[in-house]
Amino acid sequence: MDIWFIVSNTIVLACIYGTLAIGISITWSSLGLLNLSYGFIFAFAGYGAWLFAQHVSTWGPAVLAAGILSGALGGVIICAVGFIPIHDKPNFTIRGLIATLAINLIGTQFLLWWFGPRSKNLPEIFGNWSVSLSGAVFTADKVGNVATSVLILAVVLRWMQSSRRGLEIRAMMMNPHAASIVGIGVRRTSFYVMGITGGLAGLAAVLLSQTYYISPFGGLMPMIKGVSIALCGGLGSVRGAVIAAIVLGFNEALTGMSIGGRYVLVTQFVVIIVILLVRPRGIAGLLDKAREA
Amino acid sequence: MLRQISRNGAADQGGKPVLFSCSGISLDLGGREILRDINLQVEAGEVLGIIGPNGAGKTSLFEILSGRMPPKSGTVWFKGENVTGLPLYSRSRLGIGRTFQTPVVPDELTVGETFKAARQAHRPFLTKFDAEYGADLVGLKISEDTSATQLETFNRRKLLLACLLMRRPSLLLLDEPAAGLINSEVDEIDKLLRTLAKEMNIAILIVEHRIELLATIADRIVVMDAGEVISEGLMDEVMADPKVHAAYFEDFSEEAEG
Amino acid sequence: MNISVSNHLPGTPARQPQREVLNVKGLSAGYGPVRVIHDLDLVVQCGERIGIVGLNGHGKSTLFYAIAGLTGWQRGSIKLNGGEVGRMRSQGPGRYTHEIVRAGLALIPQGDEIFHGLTVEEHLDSGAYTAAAWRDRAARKLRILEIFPPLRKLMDVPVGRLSGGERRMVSIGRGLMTDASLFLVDEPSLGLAPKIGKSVINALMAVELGNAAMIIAEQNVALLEGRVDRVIGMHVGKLKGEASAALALNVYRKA
Amino acid sequence: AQPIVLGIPYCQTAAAGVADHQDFLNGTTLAMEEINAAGGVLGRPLKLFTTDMNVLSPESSKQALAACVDAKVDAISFAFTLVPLPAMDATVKYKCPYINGNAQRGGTSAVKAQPDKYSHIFQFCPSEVNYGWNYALWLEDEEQRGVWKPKNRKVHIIQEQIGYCQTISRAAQEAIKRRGKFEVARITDIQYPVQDWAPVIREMKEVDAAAIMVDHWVAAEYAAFCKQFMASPVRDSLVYLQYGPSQPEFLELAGSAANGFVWGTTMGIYGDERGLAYRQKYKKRFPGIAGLAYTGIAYDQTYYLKKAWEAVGDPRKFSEVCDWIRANPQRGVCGYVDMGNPYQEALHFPDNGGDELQAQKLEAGVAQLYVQIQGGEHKIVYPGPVSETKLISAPWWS
Amino acid sequence: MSLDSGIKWRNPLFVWGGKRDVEELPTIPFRSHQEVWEKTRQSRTKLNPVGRLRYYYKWPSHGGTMWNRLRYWPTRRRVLRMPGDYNAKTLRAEKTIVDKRPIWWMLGLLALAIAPLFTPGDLQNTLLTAGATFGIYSAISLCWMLIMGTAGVFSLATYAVIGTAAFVTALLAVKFAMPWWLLPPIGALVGLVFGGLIALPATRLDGFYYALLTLGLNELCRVYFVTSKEFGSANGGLYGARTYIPEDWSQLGQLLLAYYACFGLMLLALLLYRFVNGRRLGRILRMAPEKREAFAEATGVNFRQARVWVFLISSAALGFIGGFYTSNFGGVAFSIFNFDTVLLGLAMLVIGGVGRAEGAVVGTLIVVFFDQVLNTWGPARFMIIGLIMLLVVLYLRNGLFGIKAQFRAWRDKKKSERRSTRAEKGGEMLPEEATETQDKSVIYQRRHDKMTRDHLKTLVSPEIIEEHRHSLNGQHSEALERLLIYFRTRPQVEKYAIITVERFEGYRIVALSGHRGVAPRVVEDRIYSTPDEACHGVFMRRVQDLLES
Ligand SMILES: Nc1ncnc2c1ncn2[C@@H]1O[C@H](COP(=O)(O)OP(=O)(O)OP(=O)(O)O)[C@@H](O)[C@H]1O
Ligand SMILES: Nc1ncnc2c1ncn2[C@@H]1O[C@H](COP(=O)(O)OP(=O)(O)OP(=O)(O)O)[C@@H](O)[C@H]1O
Ligand SMILES: [Mg+2]
Ligand SMILES: [Mg+2]
Repeated sequence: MDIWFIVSNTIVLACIYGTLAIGISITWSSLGLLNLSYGFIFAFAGYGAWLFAQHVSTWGPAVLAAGILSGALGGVIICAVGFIPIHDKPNFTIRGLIATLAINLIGTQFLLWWFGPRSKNLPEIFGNWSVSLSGAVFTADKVGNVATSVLILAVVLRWMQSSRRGLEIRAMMMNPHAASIVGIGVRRTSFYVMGITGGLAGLAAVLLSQTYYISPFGGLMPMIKGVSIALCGGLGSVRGAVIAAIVLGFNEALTGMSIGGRYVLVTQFVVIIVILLVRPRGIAGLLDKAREA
Repeated sequence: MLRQISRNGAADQGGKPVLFSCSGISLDLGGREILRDINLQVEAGEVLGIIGPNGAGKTSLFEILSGRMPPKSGTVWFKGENVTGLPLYSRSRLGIGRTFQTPVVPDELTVGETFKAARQAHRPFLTKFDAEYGADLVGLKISEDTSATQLETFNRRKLLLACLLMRRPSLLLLDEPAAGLINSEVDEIDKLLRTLAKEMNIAILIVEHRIELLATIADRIVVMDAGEVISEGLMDEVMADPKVHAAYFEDFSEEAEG
Repeated sequence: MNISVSNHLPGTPARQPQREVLNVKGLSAGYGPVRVIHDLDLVVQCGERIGIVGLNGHGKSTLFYAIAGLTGWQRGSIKLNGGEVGRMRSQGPGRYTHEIVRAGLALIPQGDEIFHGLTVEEHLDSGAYTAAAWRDRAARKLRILEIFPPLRKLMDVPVGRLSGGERRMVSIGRGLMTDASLFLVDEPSLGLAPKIGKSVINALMAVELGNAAMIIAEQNVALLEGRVDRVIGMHVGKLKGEASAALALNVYRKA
Repeated sequence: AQPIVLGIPYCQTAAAGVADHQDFLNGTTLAMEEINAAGGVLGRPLKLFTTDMNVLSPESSKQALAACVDAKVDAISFAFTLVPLPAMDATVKYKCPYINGNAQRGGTSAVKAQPDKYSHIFQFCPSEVNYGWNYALWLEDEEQRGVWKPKNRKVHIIQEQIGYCQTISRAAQEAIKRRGKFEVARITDIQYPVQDWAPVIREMKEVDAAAIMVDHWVAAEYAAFCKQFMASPVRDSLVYLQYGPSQPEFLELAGSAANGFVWGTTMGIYGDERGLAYRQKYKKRFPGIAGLAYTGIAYDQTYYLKKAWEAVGDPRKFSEVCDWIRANPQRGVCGYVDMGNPYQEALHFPDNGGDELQAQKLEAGVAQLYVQIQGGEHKIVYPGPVSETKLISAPWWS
Repeated sequence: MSLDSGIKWRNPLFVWGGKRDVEELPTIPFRSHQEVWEKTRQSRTKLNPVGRLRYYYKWPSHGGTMWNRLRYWPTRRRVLRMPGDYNAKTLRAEKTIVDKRPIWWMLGLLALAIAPLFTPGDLQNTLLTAGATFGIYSAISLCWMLIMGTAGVFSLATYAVIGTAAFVTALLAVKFAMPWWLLPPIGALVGLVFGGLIALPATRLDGFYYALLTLGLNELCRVYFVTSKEFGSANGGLYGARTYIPEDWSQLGQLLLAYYACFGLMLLALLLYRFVNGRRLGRILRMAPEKREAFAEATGVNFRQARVWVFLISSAALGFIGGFYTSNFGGVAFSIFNFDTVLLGLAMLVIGGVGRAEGAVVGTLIVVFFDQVLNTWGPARFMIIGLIMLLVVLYLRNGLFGIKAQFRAWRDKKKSERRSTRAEKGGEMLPEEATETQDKSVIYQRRHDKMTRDHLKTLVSPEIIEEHRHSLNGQHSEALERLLIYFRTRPQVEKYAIITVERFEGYRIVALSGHRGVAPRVVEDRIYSTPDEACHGVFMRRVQDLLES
């Protein structure tokens, strides 16, 4: 078996999964919201980018930006509709879950009704070339995915590290109670957070538009994957999410290579279940102080 | 008499048998040492008060004594048996009652249903009269249809106490029973604890920040600080202990220094 | 034995009638079903430094939290700089806290209210909430470092690794980063060795108040003795000694 | 006059099938408008009764048919449901003509097993098994015609796991074995959703078969496959995809990467004059990319019903209408539909020897169409009489 | 009160040559009670009668016990809880139906039972088909509610259990031509096994992690059944099992049979819900919701075991439903494992209100109605379902059936807020307390007491304290005398006493406990050197207490 092939595939998949999961993880850790309307944001951003490409410009980076922006817009809408009214009500976590699910239901049906059932395609953002590395062939979008997601994740993490808004978000992530004491408004910050995570979803939507084409229900699978990885990594831990993304990416690459692609889903869920049974609070559940679920 | 109990928990010659004891309890949480080598013993009808500054590990100790947390090392003895491995519910079945610092009640039940559930918590199931007995004992006079969440602090505490007392436990672990209560309610607790300890011969371990309450009811005081027992004895004795001053009444020690 | 008369007594040269920084009227507050503060009144003039003493669990922290809108519920009026902040009924803790903080409150809480992953420097930055404070945060940090020299070496260390005393310093420093008009300091000496406790108190005393005021809650009365303008006792959610200045608590405390 | 009501359960909200059903509705609408413009049926206007149907869910399918029954429709015509039996059961007492464009032998064998109960159920297309059976035949024909020169005798089958794909794969293996010209070199299992085709393509290269059959069903994933395949193709292989690429979005999604791939459908608009004329008509009414299959099937189904009603004279005489349908085949834009057999299913052309439902000549059955994407457009390349062009070499052929 | 008011008091001891050498000293002016009283009465706040109104209809007690005799067979439980009482004001005997839910249930079930007779002809098929679906799904919701509501575990494996049971039974039915009535029991067996499987992690994982695990399980089942060769037939599902519906019945007859069979299934599920939720197991579980098990644990409840039990019971029931599903539809499709199915199921639970049977039933009714009956509406109906769900979680505390309680809570909160704005400071009862007090005269007593104290507080001044310090006994000024009289009439509980620590050397102040046998409490650390000083200390404490009250 070809180790290099597995490794390279793992990297590609881990990047995809990481992009999917980290938004969910950040949302959870700073807002305590398990955002199940992620699928809707994903599709919404995709359609935003598609509209942009149809009507304005098909220049790759511009489309990417349009996707990120519309994702951020989607996130802000979710925040206004599904987070602000309930964040201080009792049983918030379950409410938030149901509310975002409901938004997801409404939103996807709306998109289906508005844009019709046909999947949409985005222009090739990274061109149409490929490189071959000792047997493994990487298409432009794969290389682009890896490069962009690593880059954007680095930028987001860096921004969270050094700017004032980032400081606020991180502070809220670590201790929301203390955050309010130093004057960080949960509501205001939540808009930033949802905007950013929405933007990450948008980024994922555009990057993955070659695999998960843009369709109203196209966000469901990414959402299930993202939530699984975020939970598996331990809710609230970005580090855990990254580890989980790598583990699951590796699992998928290995399964695809060894026992066949049809078992990918099976092994994936088996791995998730085993991880949860061994570590009931996810991979990083104990590394970081986990918030009560 | 109280001094006569030897430190390792066995019955001393002539003294009453030790009902409940622990030895060498230590605990680590989150990589931090919370408790270090705690030894305690109580006999039937004795009231043992535990005081200590916030974060001294009193509640953590109770978690271990009641079986909600396993200790890193050490053993807990009850009626001569090693109960270290038993979870709270089986200790409760043996006759150890425990109350909590926060006044917990079942959110979804009414008072009546709570009593019913507690009566039927395990075999033998009790009758309505046992529940009434428990409620009378603590003086809980609340309509059965009231939702438990509507109760205020004192009645919340009483509700749990009533549920425990109807099984006639032989040991009670009370974590800050008077926290958040006003003076007259503290007096009521005071009276209740006396009745339980002196008339019903229940051993009571009580954590309390209200020294005045402990001063009147506790037979013996244990002072904890930073996970260790720093002093033990009668109220006056421990109050005189300079270590206690240093840990608990810093102002005194300041005065002593300056 | 003589009644030590505080400077508010009629007959002694009273302070100039001054702006009220804080005016609490009929405040009750609690957590869910628990009512911790009962119908409490408190007036703080600017430039004042007030001590609140009382036993564990009698509601000192809760009073502070209530002012900051962090209790489960609260009723009554709280005026900060003349603006009503208590009216913002807290529907759950912390909903309006940031607005109150922006209205000029600096709360230095009692427990480990820190962001364990942030470094000391970031932590101090996080206290500089207002835009003005953020802009000259460098200067402010220098000022904090003057008050707490030990922090100098620790600027890049995550706060979660610091010892209790250092955490307190960081936490207090964070509170002093803004130009608040009301500082609420909850048990600054708690969990600190007496010596550090003392130096923390000294630091607090060294803050020039100007138009601001400061309330310090302490179990350790000795630390405050004679260094604050007033000492108020707190018992079961009510203030003692505030009712009449002539009966200030130190009448009884002081032997 | 009182309108004649045609019940169209069509999928509007589910995660699958919405695009096909939209095509179907468009085709029916076009037919209805034409008929009404020409004076209706028996002097009565034709009206559509539409209702939502989730093609994946038995409850919903049943419900949609029940709604049609309640609306007292004169016939039911729709594209497909993935759970045919509950849907059929909902109408067995009402027994109005029930014509669907399902391509599933599962449904028609139930008709054969219980002819009385399901006497009103007609399947307008040949069943999916023909994809498999015909595949071997087609390979041989293409080899004979000479554009494609197989480098070896190997066939590599990539199969998805749902029943539909499994049936096709099984039929293909059987036919290849029976005809003996090629051999199945490997069968690779995949599972929807396919995140990454790289391992599959890698395996294709490893096998290096002359013919590759990708037996899947999702247009979007086919498009992704085409892109990845183009990045590192298996030289000189003839790559056949299942029905999925017929969906209009496929061309949009795959773009130029789709050129050279071949796909098939058991029923679609022919490339002959009549078919092309219909395509023109359809394009005028519904601009944009037109689907190749259900747009025509729907049109033919409606006209078939119209003829039946006119012949019988009263649409409410359900059994007579059904009898007429059984007895009278129709040649439409998608071929010659003859459902007068126990399965009540259209005959398949060419004869691949799989079962008794095979037509010997073109004008006796529905030709299975093989379509190659040439220059960004679907071109029918097989079978000869109805094809538009010939197979041309794919970009990855030398 | 200023000292310059010119009012003086005459020292009565002056003539005997007491310590004082002045005959007259300035004193505070006398202030009449009346004045204070009037001022208090001037308060503009509206005073309502204290206490909460009861919103129950009072039935006159007719003396008979007719309704009381009705009992649920075979229990000794009465059908309606109707405690009788005497009206405190009118002293008339009256009784109240405390819990009217049985009446509503009976009416609702009756309506469902006769509903088929009233379906309009042109919706008969639609409504009856949807009715059967409703019956099955409400049974499912009820069993799911046992886990979500009663046990409080967020499990998403419900449809996995049903689907597995349905597929297994369908396979057996197709392979071995089993009669339809064997399918539900077999399904129950399958469900039991499955229940055991998902119960074990439930004792270890919590919250969303368990939800994820069960969702993963659901996906695993979907993948398995979709791909497995036995189950993955070409029909999009496994069909061909025999159903209980005779082939030769008329359409209406078949539909009615299916409707009533599913209705019966729902009744069974209701019975099960009642027997689990309303009896020991349910009470224990509701006592120990996830993460708040402390109370139950302390009273000796083994909640882990209880959770395993409820999983086993409800999974067996779900398996039964799965078997029934097969024999109703003649098979089962893979869509049962779809995320949409789970989502709609969740909507059914949430809309009605988690933790109550009526919530499950009505929530299911609403969702099934929109999903199945209004299917000509297209996508709009899902948007409506989503919108209802959203509004419910945004604005309702616990679904539609929580509205009543929520409204009452809101009304009570508003009331007590209004009360708290007019609760004057001091010893008057806290508003919450006042509403709970049975003996309303206590409230007025306290009000009076408070007014007295308000008045007395105005009398306290440094001069009076000084006066008391100088002369503990003897005649005092009017003001001081009033204070002392008030102090003397206080009850025992609040009284202070002086104890001698050391004769002639040290005295301490203690507080009497007011309970026989309960020792006095030491209230301060100070030791006074003379009894007089101690006396004054007591006085000071009382003054302070007064000022703080
Ligand atoms: N899970 C945990 N992880 C890390 N530290 C913990 C954990 N639980 C408790 N602690 C720490 O253990 C110490 C002792 O806590 P404990 O609750 O026993 O104190 P306590 O004596 O009961 O205080 P109080 O009087 O405030 O109730 C505290 O410093 C607390 O921060
Ligand atoms: N979050 C909370 N939820 C419920 N009750 C609380 C909460 N915080 C505090 N309390 C209760 O409120 C009462 C007053 O607590 P508070 O912390 O204000 O007292 P304190 O005077 O600051 O005491 P300490 O000297 O220990 O700091 C205590 O009885 C405590 O149990
Ligand atoms: Mg504690
Ligand atoms: Mg405090």
